[in-house]
Amino acid sequence: MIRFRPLFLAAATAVVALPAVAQNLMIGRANEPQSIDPQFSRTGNNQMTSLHMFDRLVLTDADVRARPGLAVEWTNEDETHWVVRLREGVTFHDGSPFTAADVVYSLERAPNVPNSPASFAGSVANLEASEIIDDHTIRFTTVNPDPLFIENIGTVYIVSQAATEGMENEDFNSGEAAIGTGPYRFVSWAPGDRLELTRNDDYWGDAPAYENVTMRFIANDAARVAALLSDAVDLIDIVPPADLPNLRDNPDITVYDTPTVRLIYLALNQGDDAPGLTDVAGNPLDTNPLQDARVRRAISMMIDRQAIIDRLLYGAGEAASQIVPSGVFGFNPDIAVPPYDPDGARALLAEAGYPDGFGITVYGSNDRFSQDGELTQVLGQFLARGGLTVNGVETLPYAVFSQEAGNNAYGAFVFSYGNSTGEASRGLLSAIHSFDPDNDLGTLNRFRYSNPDFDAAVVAAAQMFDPVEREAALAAAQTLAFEEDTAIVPLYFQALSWASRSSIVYEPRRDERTLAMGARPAAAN
Amino acid sequence: MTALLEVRGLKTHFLTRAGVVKAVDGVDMILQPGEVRGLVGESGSGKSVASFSILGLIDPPGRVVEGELLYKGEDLRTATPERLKQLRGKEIAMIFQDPMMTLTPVLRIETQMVETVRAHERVSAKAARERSVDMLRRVGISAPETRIRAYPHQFSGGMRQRVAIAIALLHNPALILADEPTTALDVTIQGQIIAEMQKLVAETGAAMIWVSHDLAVVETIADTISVMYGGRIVESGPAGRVIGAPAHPYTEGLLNSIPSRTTPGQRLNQIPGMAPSVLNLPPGCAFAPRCRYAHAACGTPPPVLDVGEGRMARCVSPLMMEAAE
Amino acid sequence: MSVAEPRETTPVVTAKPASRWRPVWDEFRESTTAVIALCVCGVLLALALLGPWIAPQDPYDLTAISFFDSRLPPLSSTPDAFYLLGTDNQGRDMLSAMLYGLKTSLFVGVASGVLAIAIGVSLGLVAAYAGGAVDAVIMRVVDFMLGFPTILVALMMLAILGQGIDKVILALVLVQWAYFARAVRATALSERNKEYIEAARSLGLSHGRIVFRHLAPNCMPPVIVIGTMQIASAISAEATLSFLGLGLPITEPSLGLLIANGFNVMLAGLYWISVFPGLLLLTLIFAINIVGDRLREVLNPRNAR
Amino acid sequence: MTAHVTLENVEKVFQKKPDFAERLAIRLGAAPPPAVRAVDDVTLEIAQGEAVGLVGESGCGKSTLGRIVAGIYGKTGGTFAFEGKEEAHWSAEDARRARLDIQMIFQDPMSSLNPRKRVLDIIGEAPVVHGLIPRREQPARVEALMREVGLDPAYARRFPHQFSGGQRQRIGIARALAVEPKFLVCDESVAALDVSIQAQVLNLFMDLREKRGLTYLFISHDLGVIEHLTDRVAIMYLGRLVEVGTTAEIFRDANHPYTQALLEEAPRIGRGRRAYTPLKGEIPSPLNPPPGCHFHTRCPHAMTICKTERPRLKAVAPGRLSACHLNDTTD
Repeated sequence: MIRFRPLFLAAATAVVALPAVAQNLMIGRANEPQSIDPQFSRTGNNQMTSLHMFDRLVLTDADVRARPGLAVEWTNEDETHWVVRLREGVTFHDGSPFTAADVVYSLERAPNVPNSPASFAGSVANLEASEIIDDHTIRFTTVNPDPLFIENIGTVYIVSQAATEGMENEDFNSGEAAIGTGPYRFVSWAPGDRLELTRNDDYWGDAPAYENVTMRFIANDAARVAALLSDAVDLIDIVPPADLPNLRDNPDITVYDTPTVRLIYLALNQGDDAPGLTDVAGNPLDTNPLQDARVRRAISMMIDRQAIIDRLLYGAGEAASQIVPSGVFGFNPDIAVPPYDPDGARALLAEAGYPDGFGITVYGSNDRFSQDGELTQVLGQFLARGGLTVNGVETLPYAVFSQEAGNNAYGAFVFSYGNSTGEASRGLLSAIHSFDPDNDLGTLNRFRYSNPDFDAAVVAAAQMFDPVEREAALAAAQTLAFEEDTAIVPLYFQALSWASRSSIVYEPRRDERTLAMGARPAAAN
Repeated sequence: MTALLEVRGLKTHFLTRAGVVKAVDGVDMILQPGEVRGLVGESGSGKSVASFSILGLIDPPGRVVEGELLYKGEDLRTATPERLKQLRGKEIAMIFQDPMMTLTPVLRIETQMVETVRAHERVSAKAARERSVDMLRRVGISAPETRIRAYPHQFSGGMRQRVAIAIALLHNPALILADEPTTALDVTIQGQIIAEMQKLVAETGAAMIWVSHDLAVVETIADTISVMYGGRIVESGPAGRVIGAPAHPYTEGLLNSIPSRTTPGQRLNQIPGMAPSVLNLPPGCAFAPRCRYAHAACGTPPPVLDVGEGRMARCVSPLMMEAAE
Repeated sequence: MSVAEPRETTPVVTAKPASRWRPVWDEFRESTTAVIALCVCGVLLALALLGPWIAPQDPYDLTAISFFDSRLPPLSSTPDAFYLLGTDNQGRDMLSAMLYGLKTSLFVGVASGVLAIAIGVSLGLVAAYAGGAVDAVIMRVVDFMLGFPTILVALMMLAILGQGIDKVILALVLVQWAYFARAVRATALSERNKEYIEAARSLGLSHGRIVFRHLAPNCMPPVIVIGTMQIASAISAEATLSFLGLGLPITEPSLGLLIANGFNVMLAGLYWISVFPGLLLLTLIFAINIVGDRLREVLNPRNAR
Repeated sequence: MTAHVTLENVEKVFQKKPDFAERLAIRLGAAPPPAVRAVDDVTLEIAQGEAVGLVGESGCGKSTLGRIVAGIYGKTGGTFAFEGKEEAHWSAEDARRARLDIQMIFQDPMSSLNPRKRVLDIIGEAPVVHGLIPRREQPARVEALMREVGLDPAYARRFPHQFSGGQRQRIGIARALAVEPKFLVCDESVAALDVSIQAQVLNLFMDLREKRGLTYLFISHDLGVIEHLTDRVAIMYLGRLVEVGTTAEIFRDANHPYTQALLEEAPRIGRGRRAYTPLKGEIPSPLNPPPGCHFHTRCPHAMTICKTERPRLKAVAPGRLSACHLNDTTD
């Protein structure tokens, strides 16, 4: 039995008590939403927009820990039945009251939004039935036992049934249907330019510090930095790493960093056909050396992670040993970051029967995350220095690259995985579990790692309701995948930086979201 | 009677990379009011350059380097560009081989003609238009009132040349320079234009220099003929005399080359060799290398001799004098 | 009868030059700027060709470059090496990378130009000579090709074909041939009606012989001019493609790729990674364009004597 | 004399490329596609060894007719026979032979020579390509041809622009002679030359006729040249033959009013200064020729019938054809 009690309402009132000295906040954002409909897409650019105007049953804090949203308490009656109590006294932006009917409606609507590029269907996949007990109580029935059921449906944004029914994408984008319970109200959206919001003074939670918020969409890194330096915006996200040293030296600017949950890793294709792998002379290989865990381990040891973080990212990263960073549920502190040890790598290679190495081509994207193209090249260098024959390094636009990577076309390739649920099982199930698309498992396993022991361990862990037990099981599964098997070569967790005028204090978030609610005026000296 | 135009010692040279091209190298010509002068020569003889030089229409690298150009006693070489422009539009008219040198393709004939009239005279647009219509009628364009509204491309080549002539005559010029005006036209059309020009020159009393390579055409219209060779006039005199009894061996050779002068089927009396390069003229008489009468004395520059009957020949031994001996 | 009497305003100069190209060169060198540009082109070409021998480092060899020497400013030295123009994000010696990149850029430009000329000229000649439906079909394709922005077509091509110098060349040929086809067709249309072509037909020469031996050489002046310009534009197109990440392999940087690599860190003060290759590219394109401009003036049929 | 070349009812229609407005009209059925009947029902025989003149003004179709004879243009109607054999029955070898046997000398001595080839190649290409001589004999052959047309063989390696107009025309003649033709079509071949040079080239034509027994179709607007050079003459007006006869007879006593006008108006040396009584009007557009007799719009003798009925080309005397309704009344 797990009970959540909102303990920090008191703390929240303390924050509200601060005087709101500034009225306007101008945010320079690197990317923009595709729609104002909060259920249109799960991608980060949409969610960080939706969070301003809409609430969810469960919210997450800056460290990606769950906290109550519109749900104030949930209880599991048995393995497949949950009773959720909703927050009372909440009103939508149009003044109508928030009730259980809106929740049921929103959960039904979520999987059925047309043209959605990344649907919320997965979040409600386990929902069998909803039963409204009273205006603020719902009983849910799940398909399978699922300890994370509430966290999952908790990611769905709650819309007003009255304002939304029969409305389409355009109605949200015009503002007509953009009626939520969130801290900000929609004012206007000019795609490609800006989104304007105004504070919801009837908000149930902490009142945000700024009354008027404008988000300007400035995709170009240099332009975004320039906008901040020229005072055109007060806060920017995704600060390019190369600009970090300069911005940190600037007394008018404050930089906020946080390691994110986005893992950058080198995938090693363990399929039988060994695409792109050759012997030293360049002839195709019959057997795939990457199927040997010693070879994968050797490759992991060829890479100097800290050098990459220092030189390529200007320190904006954290060396990785597993799928989630420290502090996230399921992290196993016993798994060490593999040491940079070229000699050890050679020894391991020799042990595996490849004293002279073999030929390999490293692939990567060049527009997906910061420095991805450069990183791919650096990996090529490290592999070459570590004793492999690097036949080539190829970087492509993500659209092309990800498709080819999914088609099993590459032997070694750089990918990233952002763990948004705040615990390890989701990543382990979708990225490391054996490729099994029929059961929705291992769908992101483009490198075909497969260990039945690991599969069994992680599936079992995911269904444990006791958090202590589950965390231990997840840690054990991680040891199997990363310590013993080197399923992938984890490189680093990307750090993310925001920069603001020094008159503003911003709370950086590990989930990469840029929220106006996280900004407040710096205390006047 | 004072001369309308006096040209003395005119030299027009082109400074090219290959050297100095002496296109016109000492031309003298006196034109009386109302006189029609045929200026005849083969390509490269300098006849067109000479006529352009009179109007100051030589573009670099060409330049009038020497000589006197007197129009009604006024020195054209020292005249200001404004004065030249004024003269060109009004008193001295030019007709080119290609009428599109005169006409603008994008404007109606009417616009062009009215503009031309009013450029030099302060008259109303209506009066200018009436004069233009009248002039078109005089050059033989039927229904000029309506056709004046047309654009140049709506006319045939012959008609365009008539329009160009009409524009040239709008101000009753005292002198017309016509550079091969009928060369590009068909025989029957050429006949028409020559007839119109004869009539107009007679009516207005204008003097005219008619530049042509075709002796037969020149003969039909000119009072006097000057024959050019190698940048100089080698013979000039009354048309009938020059054609009937040439004094210079080149004129004789030219006439003998014309097929109709010889019995059909027989070999023509060709002039041997080819015209000299004006870049590198032989010393002495330029025609000497091709001349069947040439002798030692031809190696020095020949004098201009008066051979009587108002005729001049640039030859040490003109044919008529030979005959007289 | 329209018989044109040779005009005399420009006297016929009957000096006998030894070759047809001699006067072209004589006129060309009247422009000091153009001669300097030509010299610059020559020097750059020589540098590109000699690159592998004069470059201090093989920038394509992943074992020769060191990540630990990355982003060193110009005139840096380490115990192992001296970096005159600094190093890039990967630790590549900029000077070496630029010499190799110059070679790549020139190769891409010239190779795609030559191939595009071969294809474009052939099709343009055939279209002009054959006329009718053949002409209509070829020219519709040309119009279609020219209707798209070069870079867009090249981007689409590369997205389909994938990376590699051969594919970049292929993509550039595909977007460039139409320029040549159109230019050649225009010239060929006027040349086709000249009497020497009729004479060749009267002499019973084959169509192929007439097109490629008689028509083609007389349509070349505009091709030479456009070819020069297109080489410059191919080089900049390649640079653009590389800059956008679609051109050449990242380990074998052309000038465009070097610029792209340095672009992100330019504001952070690491100017040399972008600026030096940028200046080199600018010089190269500028020089080629000046030469092309001069050629256009010199080979303009209206200036011909 | 056997008929060397026979043209019967030959016709050539050029489809003019319609402009936008015209295309629209054609689409809507408002207008037929514009066509020029450049050669309209021409029948003409040229005997072996004969020199026939073809005279007319611009746009009359004389150059087109010459190009049909020389095989440069195809015809759109009628028959063409060479040495008694009709084109329709030619074998491939016949066609090749006919093509080479009939050569053309062009008007413009500059544009008729490929500016990028040396004289050696211009003259020597065709005989080598056709296998008339082996390649190694090319220089000797070219040298002989250059001598024959009065050029210095030392200049064989020069380009056309290095020659004067008259010399270029000689190169064109040598090029034609290189394939040993029997028949030369000369299209205004001396029109662009200066009088003194023209005489030289005309003399060359006469020499070649004598030496090689060539047959000529001599196209010119210059009646002096025609009178001097040809045995018979055919006069064309807007695509049609209007009169055919021996040169001497036609120049003495032209039958057709157009021929009379042409002879009257051609400037001829030695007539002195005279007043013209020129033919009235313009040459009608070949795109839209007048009905009936094409000449009736300008003819001083035009009658009603001339406006509706096309006069047939018929014998008015032995060996003398004329297409004029005036001859009808004398029947």
